[in-house]
Amino acid sequence: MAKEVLRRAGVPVPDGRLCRTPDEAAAAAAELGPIAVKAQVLVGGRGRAGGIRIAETPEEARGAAAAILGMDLKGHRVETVYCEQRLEIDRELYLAITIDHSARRPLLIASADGGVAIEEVPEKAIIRRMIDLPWGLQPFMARQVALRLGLPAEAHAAFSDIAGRLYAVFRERDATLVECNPLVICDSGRGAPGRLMAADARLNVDDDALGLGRQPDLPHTETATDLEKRVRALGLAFVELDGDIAVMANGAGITMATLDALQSFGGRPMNFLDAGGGASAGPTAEALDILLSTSPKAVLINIFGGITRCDEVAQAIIDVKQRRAFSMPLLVRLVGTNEQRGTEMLRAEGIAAFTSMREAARAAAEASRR
Amino acid sequence: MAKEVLRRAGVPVPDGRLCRTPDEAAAAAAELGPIAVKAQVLVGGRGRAGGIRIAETPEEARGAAAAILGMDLKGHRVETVYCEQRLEIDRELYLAITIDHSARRPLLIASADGGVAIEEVPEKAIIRRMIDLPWGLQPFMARQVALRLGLPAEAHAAFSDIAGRLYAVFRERDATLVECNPLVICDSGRGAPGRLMAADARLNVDDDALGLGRQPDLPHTETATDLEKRVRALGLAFVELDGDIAVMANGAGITMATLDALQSFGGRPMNFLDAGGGASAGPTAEALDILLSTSPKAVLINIFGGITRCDEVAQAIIDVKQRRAFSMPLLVRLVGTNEQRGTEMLRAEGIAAFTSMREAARAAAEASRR
Amino acid sequence: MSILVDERTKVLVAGITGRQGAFHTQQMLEFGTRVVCGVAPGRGGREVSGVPVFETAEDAVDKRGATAAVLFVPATAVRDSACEAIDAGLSPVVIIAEHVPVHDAMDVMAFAAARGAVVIGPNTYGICTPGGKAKLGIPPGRIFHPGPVGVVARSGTLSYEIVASLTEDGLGQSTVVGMGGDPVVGLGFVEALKRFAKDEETRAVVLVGEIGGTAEEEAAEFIKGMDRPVVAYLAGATAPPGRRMGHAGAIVERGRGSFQSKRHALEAAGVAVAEMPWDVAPLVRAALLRGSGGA
Amino acid sequence: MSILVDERTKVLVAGITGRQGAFHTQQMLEFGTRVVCGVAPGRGGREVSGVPVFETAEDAVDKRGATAAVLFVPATAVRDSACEAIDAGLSPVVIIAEHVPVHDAMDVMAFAAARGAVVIGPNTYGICTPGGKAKLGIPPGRIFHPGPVGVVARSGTLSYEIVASLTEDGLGQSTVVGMGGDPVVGLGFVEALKRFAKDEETRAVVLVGEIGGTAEEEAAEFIKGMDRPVVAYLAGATAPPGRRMGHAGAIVERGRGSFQSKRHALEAAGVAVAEMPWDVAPLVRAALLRGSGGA
Repeated sequence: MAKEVLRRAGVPVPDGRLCRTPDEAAAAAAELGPIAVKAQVLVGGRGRAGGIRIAETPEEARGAAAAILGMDLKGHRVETVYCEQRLEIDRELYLAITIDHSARRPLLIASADGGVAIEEVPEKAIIRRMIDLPWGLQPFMARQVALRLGLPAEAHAAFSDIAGRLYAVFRERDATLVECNPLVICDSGRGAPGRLMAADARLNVDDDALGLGRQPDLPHTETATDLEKRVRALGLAFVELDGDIAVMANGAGITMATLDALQSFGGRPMNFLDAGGGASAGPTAEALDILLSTSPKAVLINIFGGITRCDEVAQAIIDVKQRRAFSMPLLVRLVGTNEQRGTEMLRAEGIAAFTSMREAARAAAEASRR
Repeated sequence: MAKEVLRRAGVPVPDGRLCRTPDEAAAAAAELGPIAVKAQVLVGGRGRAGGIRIAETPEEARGAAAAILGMDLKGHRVETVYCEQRLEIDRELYLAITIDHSARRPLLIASADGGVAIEEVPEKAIIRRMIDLPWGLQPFMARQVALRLGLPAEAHAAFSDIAGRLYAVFRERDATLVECNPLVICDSGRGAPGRLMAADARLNVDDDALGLGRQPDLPHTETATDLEKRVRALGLAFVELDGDIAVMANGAGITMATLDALQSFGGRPMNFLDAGGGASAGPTAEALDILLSTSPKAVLINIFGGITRCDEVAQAIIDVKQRRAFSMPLLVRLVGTNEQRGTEMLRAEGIAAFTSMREAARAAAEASRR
Repeated sequence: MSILVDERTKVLVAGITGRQGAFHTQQMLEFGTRVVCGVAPGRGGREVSGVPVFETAEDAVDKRGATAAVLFVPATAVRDSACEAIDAGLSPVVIIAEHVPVHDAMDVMAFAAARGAVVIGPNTYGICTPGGKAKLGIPPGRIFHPGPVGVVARSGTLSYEIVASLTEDGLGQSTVVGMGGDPVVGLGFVEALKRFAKDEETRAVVLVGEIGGTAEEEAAEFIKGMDRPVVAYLAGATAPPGRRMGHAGAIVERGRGSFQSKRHALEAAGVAVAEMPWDVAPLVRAALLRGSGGA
Repeated sequence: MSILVDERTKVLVAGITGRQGAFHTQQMLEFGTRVVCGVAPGRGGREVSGVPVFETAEDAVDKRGATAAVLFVPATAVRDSACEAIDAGLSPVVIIAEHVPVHDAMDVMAFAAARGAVVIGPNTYGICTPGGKAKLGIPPGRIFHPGPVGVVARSGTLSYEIVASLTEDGLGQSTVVGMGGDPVVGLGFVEALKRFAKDEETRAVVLVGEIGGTAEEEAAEFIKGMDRPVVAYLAGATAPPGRRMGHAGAIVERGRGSFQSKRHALEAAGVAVAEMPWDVAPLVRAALLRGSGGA
């Protein structure tokens, strides 16, 4: 996907063909020369799982495609392969544009040590170039980076061009990361001065931009469990953990603090669920419904209401309790408008109600040990 | 041309059809309703010359086209007419983006008094909005202008959109002026809240950008005499005046000063010719050649050479004199490297040579009176 | 005294005619904030809680002399609305909306830097100077009480929790400011601390941080040179690495922004780091006592 | 003293390997200018007149400590080359090229303003502080002589004419600066006059203007508050309205920028306006005499 976006933005990427049969793969090899035959499935680690094979000749390509097509890769059947031209790689570089959060600006990152994860590159081999907005990446900046990378002078213009196009993708695509790793110099042996090409690429797009529909042609990519997807569909932030106390609070910071508090009392949270700063009755009830379905040993709800009316939240909790008739301990900390009425309502229904976060967390941890 | 550029940039402009026959014009009127039939020739003032007629019906359109097609407009035969939809205009506004030279920035100019030349609009009816680079025209700025223009709230978004597109044209097209005059609110009577449309437009493009080939699809438009075109083809700045002394100097400022000096001595320059600060021998000779062809009463050359070698310039002048064997007085002021040798060479050929601009101008004025 | 906003701050509310904008305008007025005008394109001429509504910020500032802005516009409108407020000379400009695209946030911060304006947020509850002086944003007014403690926080409800516990403990606040939970925000810990360090009324500062990013580490660097005591609480001590905890910033990746890194940096700068939210108030009280004993 | 450049100015030459760049590097060195490095992408590692050539301005400044730049790059390369020099912290940045697209010029001026750099040009001969101190540009060195007269001009050869006549008349110059003939240029009359007004050595200023634009009118406003005498010459007294006289700026349109408007504005500000270029030197001499008599 990333490579296709870059190709459309004019960044040179290896040539390739989508093939559905071994014969098509053989034809692709006849056209492109040595190729890599890659299973087209949306799962990671396909190389290790046998989903990528090298083919020097059309015959080898036919064999590789025959082996891969129809294969089951982590539960996905391979219907198509991508036959990609193999490059004669002379050097592997790293080039990315991302966001420097503390500088509040785009940041170009490059290294002459490409082909490995940038985290594994020693700090002194990493080149950083802050980019001022709204000026953007100017050609002279790309030349500075080319020079520091030690590229030959005749490659500076091509490097500048690619960096400029990556920056354009970064801005136009609302990206949080555009990465070419490796960016390769290839085919130098053929007498030409060598071409620069994005042999592999990654594009991370800002979830908020996607959420506003600004990049309709780019897919949301997330790795989430089915349960996580269900809760997130409610617009709530949710992460599964490996404990036994279901937790819900309103606000990311206080939810993390609630998990920390639970553990300080020896409790083991089974999830992070941020019901949002607003904490209105509707989503709270829906989220509680889902939490109950995971069979926790206890449920802790920590609501510090700003403008929320505690009696409404209490009523929503009571409604869920009555509907689902569950038996595990439910502990609710409720602070805000009408908090006294809210806690009274809860207690009347046999729900443990608190105004202190500390007491609620302690009680939840104890309840889970019973 | 301007309207076509705006239309492609998404600015609403009146619909229209190019027609080569009266029948086509009638068909256009049948399709578009009342139209204006306009002669398609690249000369100004076609309206006053009878090149524009109004037609309410297809029959009238046929008649109007028949009258205009084949007409001779200032030496150009009309081969096609443009049949343009007539708008039910409710209000005429003015909107332009140009450059404020002293602020070194783009400037938006608007007025609620559209449809007349902006020079005729009283100062207090003109709205100016400076635009910071590289930020550009932001939507809120357009809303400010819409408010100050007194547009109804429901027209603000459409106005913002048009202003934004004009600004994009201004920047992408290397424009020195993008003007909608009038920008009209039309068709309010049909129940709809009224549409904004660029009823007429003008686009002036930076000559230097054109010269560098940055706007290959836009024509160079200049009003120049044939002689002016010949000299400008040499890359020299040239303007015909109505006197009798041919003048050449090197640099725009000193050329103007030379004209001023000539007139202070009672001389009448017949041209402005800036041979450029470099003042090399080649173009100097070519320009002199052309000047001589205009049969002046005298020729004044004023060269203050920076790095120019005066002996080379002198030789070039002598070569022209020998080749063309002209008889009118040639007065040369020559200062720079090897100036003594240069003046000696000229005097040896019977050319009046000076080192003082004052004396040269005085002598030229006197020579033209003989 | 206080930082950034006080009883002289004349507030413009952008998006004042929306549900949230109208509700919180009423809340801000009840708090004592001088809300002098609102902006809502297409709705100029109305009134909301007696506050006149204008088409543009320029017009509103011309006619009502606002000095600061709070934006209740949706995420899509933030870039233009914030630039409009900045261009009109307003500062601080408080952006409440969450889910603002990060490129828009970067643009706004660059525009603010070019014009010398302070932006708070996006994705913040805002800023509050207690004692009925000024509230620009959405926090519940009842939790605040005027006093000597400055508070700066990344997360919202956690701020409320800690501010409420300070107030219950008799520790009032000079100004409470939410930086916002997004990865790119305007005013950061360091900028807030710089202001608290110069504010005469502020005698101690509470920093409410969380895992992710490096804002707390940068704050620690600045705190080394501060003469006022700082107490911190950090959320996310037990969060597993690599999982995003709600806030875009709240994720520990590649060893950066871990709880331990932040805690060590802050402690090395002399900050008392609270284990739990309810430990903050006692630590502040102890720091103030030491401070008045030593001075 | 002098303005903007002097014997301490360390000059970077962009486009140093081109025909014009190489020639004028030699000329500038012969004048006495401290040309310390050149830049020419793709040609780093060479030498021009003994001056080392680098790939980027950043690298050149790192290794040779340049403080100012003069650009001999073609019009198409001006935008990037000027921004590179500005970004490298150089000032002034002198742009010699003519025919620079006006949008590129506006971009460069905005970038310079954001970074606090001074740009001279485009379409200028440059700037010269006589006495072998510094010449950044292309004027013939022989016409200059050190002394008390500051000169600022829009047109090139006309400057030379007037500077040469000053020198012949024994009136040396503190600094001579060409603004450039384009409609959008960096340093203008007012910025140059401000600097001359603060320069101890400068005892009189010559302003060489021409028809078109409003730069002379703006200069007149500033001159009203100046304590040093100003002598002006204006080219284009007899130019017909509506015809462009070479320079993009030299056109009288819609009544703006006429000779009379400029002359009246300058005279109203106490400026002695010379009728002809050769009248400038006598007026300067008279002004200096009055000045020393009065002081």
